[in-house]
Amino acid sequence: MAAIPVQNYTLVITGAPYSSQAPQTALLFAEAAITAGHTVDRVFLYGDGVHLASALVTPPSDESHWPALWAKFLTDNAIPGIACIASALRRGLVNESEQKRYALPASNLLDPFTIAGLGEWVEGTMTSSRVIYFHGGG
Amino acid sequence: MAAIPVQNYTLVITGAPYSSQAPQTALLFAEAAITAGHTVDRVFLYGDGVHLASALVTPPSDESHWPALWAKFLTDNAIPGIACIASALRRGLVNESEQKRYALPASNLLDPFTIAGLGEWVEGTMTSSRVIYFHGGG
Amino acid sequence: MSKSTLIVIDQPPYGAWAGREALDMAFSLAAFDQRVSLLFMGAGVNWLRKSQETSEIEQKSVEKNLSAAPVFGVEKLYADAAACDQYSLFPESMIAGVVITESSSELIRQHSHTAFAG
Amino acid sequence: MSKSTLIVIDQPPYGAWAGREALDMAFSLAAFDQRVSLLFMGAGVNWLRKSQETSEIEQKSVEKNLSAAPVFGVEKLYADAAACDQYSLFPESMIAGVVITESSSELIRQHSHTAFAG
Amino acid sequence: MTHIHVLHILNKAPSHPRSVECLSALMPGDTLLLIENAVLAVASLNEYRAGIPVFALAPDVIARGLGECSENTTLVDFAAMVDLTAQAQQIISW
Amino acid sequence: MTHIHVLHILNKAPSHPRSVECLSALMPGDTLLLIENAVLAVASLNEYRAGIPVFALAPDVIARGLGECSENTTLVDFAAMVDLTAQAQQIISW
Repeated sequence: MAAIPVQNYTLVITGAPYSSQAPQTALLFAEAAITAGHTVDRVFLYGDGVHLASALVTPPSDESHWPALWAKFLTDNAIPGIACIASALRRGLVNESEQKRYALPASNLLDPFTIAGLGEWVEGTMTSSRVIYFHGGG
Repeated sequence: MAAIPVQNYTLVITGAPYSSQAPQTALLFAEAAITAGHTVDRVFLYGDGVHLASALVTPPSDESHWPALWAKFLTDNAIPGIACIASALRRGLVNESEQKRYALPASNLLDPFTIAGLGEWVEGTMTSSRVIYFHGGG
Repeated sequence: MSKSTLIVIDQPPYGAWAGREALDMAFSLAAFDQRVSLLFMGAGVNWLRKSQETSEIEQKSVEKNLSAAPVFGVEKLYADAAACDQYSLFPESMIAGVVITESSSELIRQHSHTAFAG
Repeated sequence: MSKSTLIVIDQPPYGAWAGREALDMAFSLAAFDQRVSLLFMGAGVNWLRKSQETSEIEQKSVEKNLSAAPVFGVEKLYADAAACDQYSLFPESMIAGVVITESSSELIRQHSHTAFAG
Repeated sequence: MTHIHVLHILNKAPSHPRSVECLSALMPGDTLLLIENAVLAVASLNEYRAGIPVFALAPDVIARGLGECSENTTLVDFAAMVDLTAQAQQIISW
Repeated sequence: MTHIHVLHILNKAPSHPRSVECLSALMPGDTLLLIENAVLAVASLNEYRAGIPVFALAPDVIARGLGECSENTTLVDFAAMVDLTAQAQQIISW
């Protein structure tokens, strides 16, 4: 069997947790990729996927806490998790700087996620060897 | 032409703003219902529909602000707008009391929306003469 | 027609949450002593398959929730016959207590109120 | 195969936001001088119809956004031929500059990277 | 207005599985109201069951550039949509 | 492992329009990987284009009670899914 080339992945998640299976499939995929010796360049949250970066998600105690599980994985592996700013603002996900800029009553971005523009996704497509999308199932 | 019987509507919104058209169709419907002399008993947000009650939604300035438009309509017409608590907690929508109970860093519920259980929907089905659902379009 | 609700689930389990939340609607009606039944149609009939083992996708099995439906007062679980054929879902591969219906359209008319999973 | 991206929109306009956000992806690639084209297939071809008047649904017209695509550096707008037939979308009812493709499958293969609207 | 037994409100595009389910559930005495993405049916090659009145929400039709294609469909505004829901005995939101 | 030209990752149920689009886009040399709701294809009455290897993600198959029905489909775990994506020249997430 031929050796499997080592890849550097950009993962894009467009489905929300507790609406779609996308964040959970993406996490199990990302863990398997790291275990196999590949690297994950970045995880980009787009569209409804930005809800994964909410600090206020509170599932029932017998359901998986996907934002917390993702936050731990990103921290443990020093992988940037970036929510698209345009998607995030439309859907009510903001950090402290957006809170100030738009005079909002609170911020709700979960650490270590950050908020940035689509340029982060473009850069991912240019620098990584594989881009995989995890969409909502519909 | 026969006279149209006056109805008391419960509206249920299950599609999120900026993901589906459900909140905007529901608002234009609700305004037309009030104009025609009907009443709206309550508006119940369920599933992804709870995102309509977020105080942090910040659309671009040239796009309609559906949470703000809905909040104004509810206030002007003294109609209760209720987000389902189970849907809301899973999706990161919480009021101050849930913030305290779960030791969360912030709350993000937009006034005059409230958070309550599915019993509010059940009561709507029992007391109103018409229940209309506004789902995501898929 | 006495007041009764039909909750319709036409989306498969696990890929989305709308079905779970529709099930909660049915349980909630039953908890308030309202008449309610469930109809599974389209890809939604896959909720009814036996032997769902969900630990590897880290979700709760919907099979357990569904088997509790009669206990909580949900009157009937219906499955659309054509959809069962489409997904090779035969009586022996189905959880207990499901009623197969040849006409979902008639069933909807027999209930005063119908709500689809979002 | 030189690096190039095909953004695919197969959902109709206005009922969902995924298509708008896919368009933003195309504009963003173009802004960074990356090669990008758009493919409309399935119900997504309805993005391409002329005379969209959206003031009564209080959304911005996607027609205007799309007609700006060449200006922003998006290389081509493709429409799937079979989908245009399905939705009675004829050349005279379509915005200018759209290339009809008989094989969306071949088109996907001609691009090194494909991204669907979510 | 005529008596409406069941009013079916459909908001899904013709290719969506629930649209297919809705069209096959229509029976004589029913009325179909197309809103949002479902108004694309006026441009697509669907056949309706004969004798079912079909309405389409005008703001959605016009937004999609379909004002000229709606031959067998009556366009209604939100006020008329409200009237339809007030008159129907039963309403199903697909 | 054999060479993979295009790996198609499908996560939509068989009745979803994008599933139909995906299946009709398959060509010789391609590989199909079914995940999430798409694994229901192993129970439904679909026909695949001959000569296309079809894989299905085992955790999704087992969750849906379909472990016994997957005759023409090879079950893979997440590690094997990663291998498929690492070996494919081009990947399309439908």
